[in-house]
Amino acid sequence: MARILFLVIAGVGLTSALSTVLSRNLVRAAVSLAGFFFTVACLFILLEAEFLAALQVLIYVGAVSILLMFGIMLTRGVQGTDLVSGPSAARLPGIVVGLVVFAVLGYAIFEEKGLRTQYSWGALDERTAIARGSKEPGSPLRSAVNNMGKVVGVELMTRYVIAFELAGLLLTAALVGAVAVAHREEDETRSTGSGVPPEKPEPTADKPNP
Amino acid sequence: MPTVGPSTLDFRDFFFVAPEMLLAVWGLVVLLLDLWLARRLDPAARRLWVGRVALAGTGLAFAVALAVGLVPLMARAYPEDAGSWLSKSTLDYLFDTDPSLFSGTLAGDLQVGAFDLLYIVLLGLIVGLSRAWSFTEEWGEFLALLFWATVGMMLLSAAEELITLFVALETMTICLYLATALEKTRRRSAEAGLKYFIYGSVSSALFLFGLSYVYGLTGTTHLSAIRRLLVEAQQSGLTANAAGATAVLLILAGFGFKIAAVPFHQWAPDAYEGAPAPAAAWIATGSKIASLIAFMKVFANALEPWASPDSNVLRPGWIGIVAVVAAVTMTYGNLAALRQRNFKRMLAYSSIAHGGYLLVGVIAVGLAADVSRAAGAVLFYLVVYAFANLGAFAAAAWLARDKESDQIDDLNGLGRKQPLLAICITLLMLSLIGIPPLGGFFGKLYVFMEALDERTASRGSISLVWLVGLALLNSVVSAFYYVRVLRAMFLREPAGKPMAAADRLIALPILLSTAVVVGAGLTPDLLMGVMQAAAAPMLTTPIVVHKLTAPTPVGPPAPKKPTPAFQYSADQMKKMGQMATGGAGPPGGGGPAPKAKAGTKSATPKSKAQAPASKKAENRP
Amino acid sequence: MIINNYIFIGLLLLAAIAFALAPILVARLIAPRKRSRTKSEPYECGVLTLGETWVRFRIQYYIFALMFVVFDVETLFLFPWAAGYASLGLFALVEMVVFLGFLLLGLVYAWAKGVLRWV
Amino acid sequence: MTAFAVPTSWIFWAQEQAVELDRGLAVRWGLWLVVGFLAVFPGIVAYMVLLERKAAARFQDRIGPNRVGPLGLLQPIADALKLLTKEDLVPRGADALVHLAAPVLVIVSAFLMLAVIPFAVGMAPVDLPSGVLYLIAASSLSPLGVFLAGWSSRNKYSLLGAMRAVAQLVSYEIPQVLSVIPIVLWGGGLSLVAIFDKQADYGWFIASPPGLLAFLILLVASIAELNRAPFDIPEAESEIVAGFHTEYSGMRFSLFFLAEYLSVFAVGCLATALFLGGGMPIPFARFPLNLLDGSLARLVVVDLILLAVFAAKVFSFVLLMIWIRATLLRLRVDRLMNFAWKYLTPLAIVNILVAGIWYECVIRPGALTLGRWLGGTLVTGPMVAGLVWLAFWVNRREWAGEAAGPGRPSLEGARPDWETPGQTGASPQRAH
Repeated sequence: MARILFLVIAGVGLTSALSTVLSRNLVRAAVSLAGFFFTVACLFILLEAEFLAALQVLIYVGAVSILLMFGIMLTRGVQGTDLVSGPSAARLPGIVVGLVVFAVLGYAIFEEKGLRTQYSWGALDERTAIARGSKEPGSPLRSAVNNMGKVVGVELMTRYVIAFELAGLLLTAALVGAVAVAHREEDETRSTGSGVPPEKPEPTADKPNP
Repeated sequence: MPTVGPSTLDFRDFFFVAPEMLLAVWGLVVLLLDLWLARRLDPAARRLWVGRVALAGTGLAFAVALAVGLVPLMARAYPEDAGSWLSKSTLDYLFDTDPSLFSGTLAGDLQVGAFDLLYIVLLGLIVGLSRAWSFTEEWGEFLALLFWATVGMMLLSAAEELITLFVALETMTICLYLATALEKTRRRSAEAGLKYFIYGSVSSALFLFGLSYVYGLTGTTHLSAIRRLLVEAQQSGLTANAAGATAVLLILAGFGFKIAAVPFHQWAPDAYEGAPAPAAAWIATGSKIASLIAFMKVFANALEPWASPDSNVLRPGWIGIVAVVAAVTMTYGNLAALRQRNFKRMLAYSSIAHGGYLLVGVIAVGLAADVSRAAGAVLFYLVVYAFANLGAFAAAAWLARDKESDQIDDLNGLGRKQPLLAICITLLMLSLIGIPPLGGFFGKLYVFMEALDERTASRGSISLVWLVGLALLNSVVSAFYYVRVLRAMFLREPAGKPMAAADRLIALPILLSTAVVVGAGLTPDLLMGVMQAAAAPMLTTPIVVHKLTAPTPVGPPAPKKPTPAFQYSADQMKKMGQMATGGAGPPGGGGPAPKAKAGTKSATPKSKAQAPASKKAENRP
Repeated sequence: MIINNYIFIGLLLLAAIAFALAPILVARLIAPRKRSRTKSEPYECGVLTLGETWVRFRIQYYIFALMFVVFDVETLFLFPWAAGYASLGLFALVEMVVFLGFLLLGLVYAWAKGVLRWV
Repeated sequence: MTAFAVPTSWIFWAQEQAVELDRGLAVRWGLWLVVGFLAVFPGIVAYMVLLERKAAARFQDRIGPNRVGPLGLLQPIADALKLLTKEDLVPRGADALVHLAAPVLVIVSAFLMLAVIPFAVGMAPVDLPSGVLYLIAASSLSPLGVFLAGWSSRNKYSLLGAMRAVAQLVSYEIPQVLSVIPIVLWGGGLSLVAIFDKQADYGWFIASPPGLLAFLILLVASIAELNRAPFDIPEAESEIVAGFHTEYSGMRFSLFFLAEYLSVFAVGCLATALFLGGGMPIPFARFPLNLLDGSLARLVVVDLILLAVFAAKVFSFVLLMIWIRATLLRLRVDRLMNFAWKYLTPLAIVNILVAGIWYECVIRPGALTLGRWLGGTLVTGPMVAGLVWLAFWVNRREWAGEAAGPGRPSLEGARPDWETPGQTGASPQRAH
């Protein structure tokens, strides 16, 4: 059952990943990417990390893909062209490099030898479900799997407190920096730097007026 | 209700991150103050005031960092006096020789303290430099980003754990991307920011992927625990460990980007050239120092068992890869720098080349018998390099202020107009070349000597002679482009309007850098001693954080810090005063120590703190 | 086991898709189909679209999306904190005050900078 | 190359034992899926539409639909049949696949939200350990659907409506998510069932100052999330035709319609489960849970009570939404965004911290007592009141400036939503 599920999810994921890369329409590519994010969430569920799965959907499918869409709507340079990306001269090298990376990663995963207490990655067949890893209900493993949100919270507040606060600082810095970089003074009508003469848009002329 | 392993938090640990906290908050203060002032003052006055407040912040941070460093030392030196005004638990905490903070995610040793001070000094100079001329509207943002980047750097060089390390690295680089792009009137700045950002985020992704491999292999993110596991696994080198090799490659890609090693260097010239000079200076100095320290921690500490299998450097093991990268990096950097007419671009390529030399040092650390000496050499090099570069960027800022350009030719005739500063810049350039008796010479000398060290060679039995030879050749090549600056200053006639006299803000970094470079050249032992002492705990502290019983994201609770059961004898007090912390305990699970490497390691800091080390070993399960 | 629940969710997902597609299919079968050129033109007050449909939007949208992502990521930290709060002490609240304080001041910054004003 | 020969079974790997299906579970699921999700919920939604029409008619002093069946009760069926027989139109130039996928995505989002609601004891379709997070994640899918609907139509109004809608949706998603966090904090976990149990012990979560504020934030944000008046800018008929679904007609349009009402229902269920004590009829009493003794008959009785109360609460919530829609005027777009970012988000963030204080005052000390509750209220009540006052005080200029009359920058500086290219004639200006 789970194997079939895995195959289905992997198949869908592969398809959407491919269509992300191959689609010439940017929005469609972004939609495929969102689909791929979703299949990653499904894989997280198969790995019994439902907390991660929910976060994956919330952050990536819900937020990052929206950001991508807005980015696409924003950054298209010239009007009049369709929302497509042209075939690139780097396509063939890109494919080759991608395949090489894939081969290396695949080789690495297959060839991995477990260190002492670890399961070898290639021997996952013998591995039992994580939640079953320890029978007694109070074990950290079990609570970590069954109540990951809680355990993550406790760890964030104690062991990883510096990383946590630093993440807050990082988010703030990103917010501040992005605002500072993207912000243009409303009063100034200087050009965006693309050589376009500054042009004060008329207040209402561009409103679609049914 | 399932019980969760009660991780504990020792609030006293926050004492040691006080400088970081102060800088983070001060960044916000500067940011909001700037916003508030923007409505009330004209731009020039606003810039002045914001800059003053920022400088005050760095001053305060310096004082705090000094206090953080000194209080434990003083308490150890005068326990009786300290006992009268500190509580028992605080005293115990300060006497605790275990330098790890926050369950082992951060180090609180001398290296951290010393480099915190260094970062703050450099930050202060760079903040001053930013005030020298007006290149952006977003003053508060720019300064706040510099402050936050500094927080990232400080925590990056303190991180003992991969997650903290990664978040710190990202904080540092993201702030720097944004600071790079903040000179909004110039398109080059935006372009530089974008290039830096795109290369940086891709390499960060690779880096994180590599870290995830390491975590997947070992089940822990703590550097010392990773090392212990790898030692126990008795897989020396990367032989038959393809996953490890992939991890090493990916992590190397991440660090390679941060220090602009060759396959990942493309961003550097554009970013250095496009960024406003203070931001570029911070990329070239602070970010490089922090990344290299983290690099050494990850590779020479955590992944040390994978350094090389045995006799041959080019056998599987990260040393072989790093050696090739180092060779290519320095050669490419120097050759490319030869063609540059743009001062900042020249500095960018020269910094790539210096990254290559530093990588030679990292290799030496990976092979060295005496790790603290080898790492001390790298740190020495870093400090001298950072100051020399900072002075050079101050000159670049001067150019940008007065000539609004970065061409070397614009320096023409400076030697006649401003002889003092021109001589200082000359000394800095000579130091960058490595001319004795300046600091740069000793930096290179120490690093190359470590690489050629007999004991290192006997361990590795291959010699790094070819690498060092290449490095020396490169140093000769580098003389040509550095000398071009000197020629412009002293032999050429000034063209166009001459540069105005440098004000304090520009002169101070140049003078101070020169002082450091010359001082390090005249008395190299002093700085080298400090750096060796700093390096000792950095790579050898065995911070036992959690016993790994199972592959689990949640480790069992960290063992409590062993309360020192020994009396503080005068002798020990002195040792602790040197913060020789812990020493390497015997590698966890025993067994035949692989290739005697762990044995040599653990015996390394034998001169110091043997007693506390054995005490701690007893306390440990 | 956990994954059981998600099998239900998966089935629900399929059911929802079927629930959405079925009426469209039924409508295809029973609804009249008379195609004409005018009918399939976009509805813009009876006049054909002038110029390009997919216009380029202002950066303001992007800034809002960016702030949305930042605050969405922030919830990533808030949820585990809230879930684990019971087994932590008051210090967790203090840590969260610091964390949220930074983000709130970031918001205040954006506010004072004027990017929150939608014009 | 032995590498790829070793784990031939690798691609078939998954954790075998992780799935346990038995007959009872299958029957339960089947019932939920077929009876609940495919019959009862859509039925409820259909009659919600009728309710809205009736209620709106009353507000406007009309009678409302009363022709089809007694009291117009068969109206939804007639509507459904009418929609089914409408022609299925896809505009020329539209991206057909995405055009179809968009309403499906919105529907899926609404459906998935309902999967974790605990309607009564043992009456949650599933109890996920990360239930709340799952719910938020499921609801975060719909902005994507809205955007795709607008984008795929190849119509300027659609795209404009979609962009505005998504900007609004994401802006209000933040306070919506943040207002849920106090509940997670008090419930001690992300499972909705655990939250329900906690409310049995500590009273409905709305019965506390931070809880009340969180509930109000959730209410406002949810109305905006649902694109309902007064936040219905994205589909403002008089401004941008019908927003993102301009090009949708017939059954495709009705999917958006259905999804909207399904979401209204889901949000009602969510608010009930999170803030209003689920099916508990009395705020601070364990009734009817104390009747449970393990016997099936008792369970059935208790569940019936819980279900009825739950339904009543959801009904009131929906009625409240209809009332708000019938009463309030549409907000101007700048006001709308302001309200999310300048009022709700800061309030929701600080409210989380106040919720932490409430936890320390009331929940951590032990069982609920009147004294603790009063103490907590005395501590947090002024805080919450002060916060709300502060939020309005900080924003006072907006209102003061409005009163001062012209000279406001609001419409003076109004700019179109898109960049004017400047160099081409392809300005989006319409020749109308």
